[in-house]
Amino acid sequence: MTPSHDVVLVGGGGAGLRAAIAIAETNPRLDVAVVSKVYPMRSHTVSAEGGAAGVIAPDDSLDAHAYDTISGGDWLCDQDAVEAFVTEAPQELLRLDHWGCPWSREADGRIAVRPFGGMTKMRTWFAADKTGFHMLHTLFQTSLKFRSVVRYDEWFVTRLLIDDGSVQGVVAIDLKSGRIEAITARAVILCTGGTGKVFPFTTNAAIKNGDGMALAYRAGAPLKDMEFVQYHPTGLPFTGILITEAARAEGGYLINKDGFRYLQDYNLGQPQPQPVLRTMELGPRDRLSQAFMKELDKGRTIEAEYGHVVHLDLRHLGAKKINAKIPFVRELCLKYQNLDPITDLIPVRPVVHYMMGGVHTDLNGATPLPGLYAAGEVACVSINGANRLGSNSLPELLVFGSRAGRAAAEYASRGRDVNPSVLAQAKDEAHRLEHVLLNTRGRERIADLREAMQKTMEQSAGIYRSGASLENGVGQLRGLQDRYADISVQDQSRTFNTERVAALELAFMLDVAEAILGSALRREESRGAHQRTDFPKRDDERFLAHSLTYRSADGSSRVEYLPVTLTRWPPAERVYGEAAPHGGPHHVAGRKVSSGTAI
Amino acid sequence: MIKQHPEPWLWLLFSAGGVLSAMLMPMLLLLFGVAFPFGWVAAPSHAQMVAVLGNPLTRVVLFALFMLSLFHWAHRFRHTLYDGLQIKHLNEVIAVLTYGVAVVGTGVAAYILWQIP
Amino acid sequence: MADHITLQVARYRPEQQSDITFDEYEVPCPKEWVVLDGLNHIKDRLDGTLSYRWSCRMGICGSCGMNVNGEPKLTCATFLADYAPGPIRVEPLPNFPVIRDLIVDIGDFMQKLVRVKPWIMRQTEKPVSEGEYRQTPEELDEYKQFSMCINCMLCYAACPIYGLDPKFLGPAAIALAQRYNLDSRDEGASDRMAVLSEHEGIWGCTFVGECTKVCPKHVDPAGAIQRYKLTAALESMKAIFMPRGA
Amino acid sequence: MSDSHVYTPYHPRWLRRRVSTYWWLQKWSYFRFILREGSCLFVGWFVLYMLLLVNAVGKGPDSYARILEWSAEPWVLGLNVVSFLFVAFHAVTFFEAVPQALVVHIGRTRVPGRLVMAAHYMAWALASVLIAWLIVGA
Ligand SMILES: Cc1cc2nc3c(=O)[nH]c(=O)nc-3n(C[C@H](O)[C@H](O)[C@H](O)COP(=O)(O)OP(=O)(O)OC[C@H]3O[C@@H](n4cnc5c(N)ncnc54)[C@H](O)[C@@H]3O)c2cc1C
Ligand code: SF4
Ligand code: F3S
Ligand code: FES
Repeated sequence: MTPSHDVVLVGGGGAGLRAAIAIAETNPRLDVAVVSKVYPMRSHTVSAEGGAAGVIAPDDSLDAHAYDTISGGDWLCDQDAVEAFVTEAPQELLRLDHWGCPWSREADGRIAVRPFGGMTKMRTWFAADKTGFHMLHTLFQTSLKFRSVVRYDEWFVTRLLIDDGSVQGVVAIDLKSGRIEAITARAVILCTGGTGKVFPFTTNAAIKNGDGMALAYRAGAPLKDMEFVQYHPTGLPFTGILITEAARAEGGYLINKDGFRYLQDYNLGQPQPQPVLRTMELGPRDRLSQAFMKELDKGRTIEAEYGHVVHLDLRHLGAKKINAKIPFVRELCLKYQNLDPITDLIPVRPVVHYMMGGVHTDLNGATPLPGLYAAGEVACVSINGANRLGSNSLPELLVFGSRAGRAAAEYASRGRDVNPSVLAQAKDEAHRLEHVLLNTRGRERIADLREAMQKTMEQSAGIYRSGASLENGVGQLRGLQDRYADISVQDQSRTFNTERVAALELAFMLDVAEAILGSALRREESRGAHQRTDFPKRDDERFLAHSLTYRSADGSSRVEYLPVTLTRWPPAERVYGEAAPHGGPHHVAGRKVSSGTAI
Repeated sequence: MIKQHPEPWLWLLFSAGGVLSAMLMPMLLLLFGVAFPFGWVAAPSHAQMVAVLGNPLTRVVLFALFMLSLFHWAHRFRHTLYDGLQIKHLNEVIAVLTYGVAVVGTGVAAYILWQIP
Repeated sequence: MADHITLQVARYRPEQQSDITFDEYEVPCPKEWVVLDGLNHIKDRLDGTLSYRWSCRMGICGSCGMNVNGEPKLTCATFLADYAPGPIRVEPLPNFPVIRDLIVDIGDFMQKLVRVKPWIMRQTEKPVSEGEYRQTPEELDEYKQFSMCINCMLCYAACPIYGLDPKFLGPAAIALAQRYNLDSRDEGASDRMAVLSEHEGIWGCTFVGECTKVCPKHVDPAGAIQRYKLTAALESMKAIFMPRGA
Repeated sequence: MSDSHVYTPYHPRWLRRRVSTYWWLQKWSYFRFILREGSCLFVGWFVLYMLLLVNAVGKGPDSYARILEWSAEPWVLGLNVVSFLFVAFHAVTFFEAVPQALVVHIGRTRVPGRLVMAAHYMAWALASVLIAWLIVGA
């Protein structure tokens, strides 16, 4: 018997679990399935460190949060979406408090907030520096109380089932047994997270392969703004482990090989001993990562074993503050870099971190395909524009996870029944997975192709790109797609065949990589995280628009444009440093929050 | 309403026995088991012993020590038997035997202690 | 220091074998490499059929637990160089059924987790519009430690009692129950008591203490269990000596 | 959760390993645990020994003298030396565990575990001195 549900969620990260709870609360009679390739609490939301933005302080305002987000996104954000987002974020974060999230607190028991890059006010909620971990476990444990939520743990979704243009379920492999099964549904929500693994050096976990983007893309849904890939300025060399922005928010300095706080040379304000919002180290991520590249060009970075680095200096913060506010940073440095930030400088370099683009959705997570929804990093509702501000992603998971959940619940309760004809598609897919993939004796090693793809992406679509580098990348990817046809899968077992999974993930990534290069090539301007050396200026005439990448019948990509929704904030220049138009310099006073945090 | 299980009670007796025996036993055993027989220290005379034991407080403390230590032994021994030897199927028999010995031992202790003039 | 090290990796292919065998691989051993990097090297370059779980490579997702030279470890946080000159024996976590190679089944824990009701329970819910539940940093500290559990199962692998009696609720599940019991926002302690005070709940634990020793996140499940024993015992006393209601 | 033991293409045979009867010999820490648990035997022996002693005191000076003599017999003496070591070990393991098992609050602040442990060791020392003084000193 084919399992069948009202709503199937692909992904059990922050967005997926929030959506599941939203559906269970909206209509307990609907049965919801959470299908995830890892146990939900292993999802990558678990590694988010710094925090989640939501207006709560009395001196803050929703408009200020909206303005910071929009200017941070270089005016590529849809402003109606941003307004909905900033309004609902605090409620969602409070709901998490009611579900038990251990938010860090003020001495009187109120929620504490910290400053964050690109924000004019202190509005980032945090649970020490394991915010994503605590949010995910809170959501997961809370989801356990809803009987209508069924889980398919360690099931890998390989394709969407489509009847006459509308999505009616998925095909998935139960990894433990190797069984391939169609799971039909009236509505499907993709919550599969980002795609950092298309690049070689990333903070992202092994499971972030753009699966959901590729699933939707192959099914005919457009991917939006895929050229915008965020580099985080502070990753540990070799591992790419993230040193959270909170380290700078708490007062850390970025210094070059001369011990100089080099950000002052890049229009990010003048150095002050205390962190100042929206200036210097608290500038937006795209600017900081670009500054690193300029320093590299000037020969002012430090040459280390795994490439050039700059230093993050936390020593002046002292042991007490480091242990109370950013204990995980210390734990990671001690464990993986064998240094102690209390006494040592931390070597860091920019690292691929986040995908601003994703499956095109409206404010309720609905994609252009009826019955298909998306939320979280896999989706692009367009609140992040050309550059996401740190700590906006976690609340995005909640706000749009729950919106997509409600919308899908609504759709499913009036939706039509699943057409049995989709089972024929499922059979085809099963055949492909069983016979094509399990019986290949190809010659191409998965790891070789993956590494070649990653290198291509870094060389052609790094922090700075050009028409030439992108053209070149497109050509190389073509070649890799061809080689993929001759892929070798040695493992012929059905039981927990992780090699087959790796082959499927590689195919997903190749498709996503192509969309990234295609859209980047056609955007002939520089905006936010997309910096073209051949088009160094922003061009609102031609490109104040979202790119929508479609997959053509022959597998190549086709790009269209969709105007940006503007409501109250006309495009302007992005200014950071002293001249910041909103709020201006604002000194961050130290406050005691929870102490003695166990790590 | 919480169902009453015997486990919390047995555990309380076990822990109390553990603490009391840890506090008092090493010194008592060092004196009576090692130091006196070896002759490092002269053993107290019979009269002295009677004086010490004659004090009701001593008797109450000793009684508590004996009783709780026996339950401590019984509880631990029971667990060791079926974790160490994996004879869980004999669960009930072991429980009856171990705690039974503790109960009987407690009776004997009371009898002996109150024999003293 | 040698630039290579030998990994003796447990293999179990259910289609072909009925017990674990060991395959040996030689992997590079730069000082930054963790055991997981060694396994990835094997999978990418030497033998694509080796199966194991991993994801975050930063000690937070909890999926890469294995026995390394007999000790349960997060392989992404265990350096190869610490075992030089080797060889290093990598095995699936003990006390769980092995599905394949280094992958064990943790379904048992997932079921136990639900049984201890790890969510906030309240008599009356406060509407979100009324803001947060106040909780002072001291109140947060009461349970914070127990909220750090990443469900990595190292503690279950180290606990001989769980190995002997799979019905035992086990360290992490009890610690997580305590995490909610001690949260000032929660009122569900008496609901959880029923499961925790079963024979296979807290009373199954004989305080071997290994769970706490292997826990990579300093959760101290052994402490959680002992503390809970005291609470449960005192509750039992109260129930007898101070019967509630008239 | 599938419990199937028979392998079919879709029902893998899971390997269920049994814990060895000698599990406590596999690791030093397990062995130490068994030693700790084993200390209860000596606690039991101590109770028996003391009861014999008290009984002898109750019976009069002669029996008391006889039991003192008996306690100097090599096997009794040997047993008691071993018992003493085990009982002391028991005491140490018990106090070691105190910070884990007991959380003490004074007002709203939590007393650090080390302090609570130190208090127990102090009490132990005091009790021991008191006993020695009562029996030998007085
Ligand atoms: C190191 C790091 C730190 C970060 N810190 C912050 C921060 O401080 N603040 C902030 O706002 N943001 C932060 N972010 C970003 C944020 O954490 C992520 O964008 C967000 O967690 C993504 O959540 P998600 O629910 O969309 O996806 P994920 O949590 O990645 O979950 C994806 C889910 O989809 C499932 N899945 C994927 N593919 C398949 C498939 N084919 N079949 C079945 N299931 C599948 C996975 O199993 C998983 O359950 C950080 C990101 C990283 C990498
Ligand atoms: S208690 Fe520690 S060892 Fe056990 S699952 Fe949690 S984090 Fe892992
Ligand atoms: S190892 Fe096991 S017996 Fe108890 S203290 Fe830990 S759960
Ligand atoms: S890979 Fe995530 S904990 Fe090791």
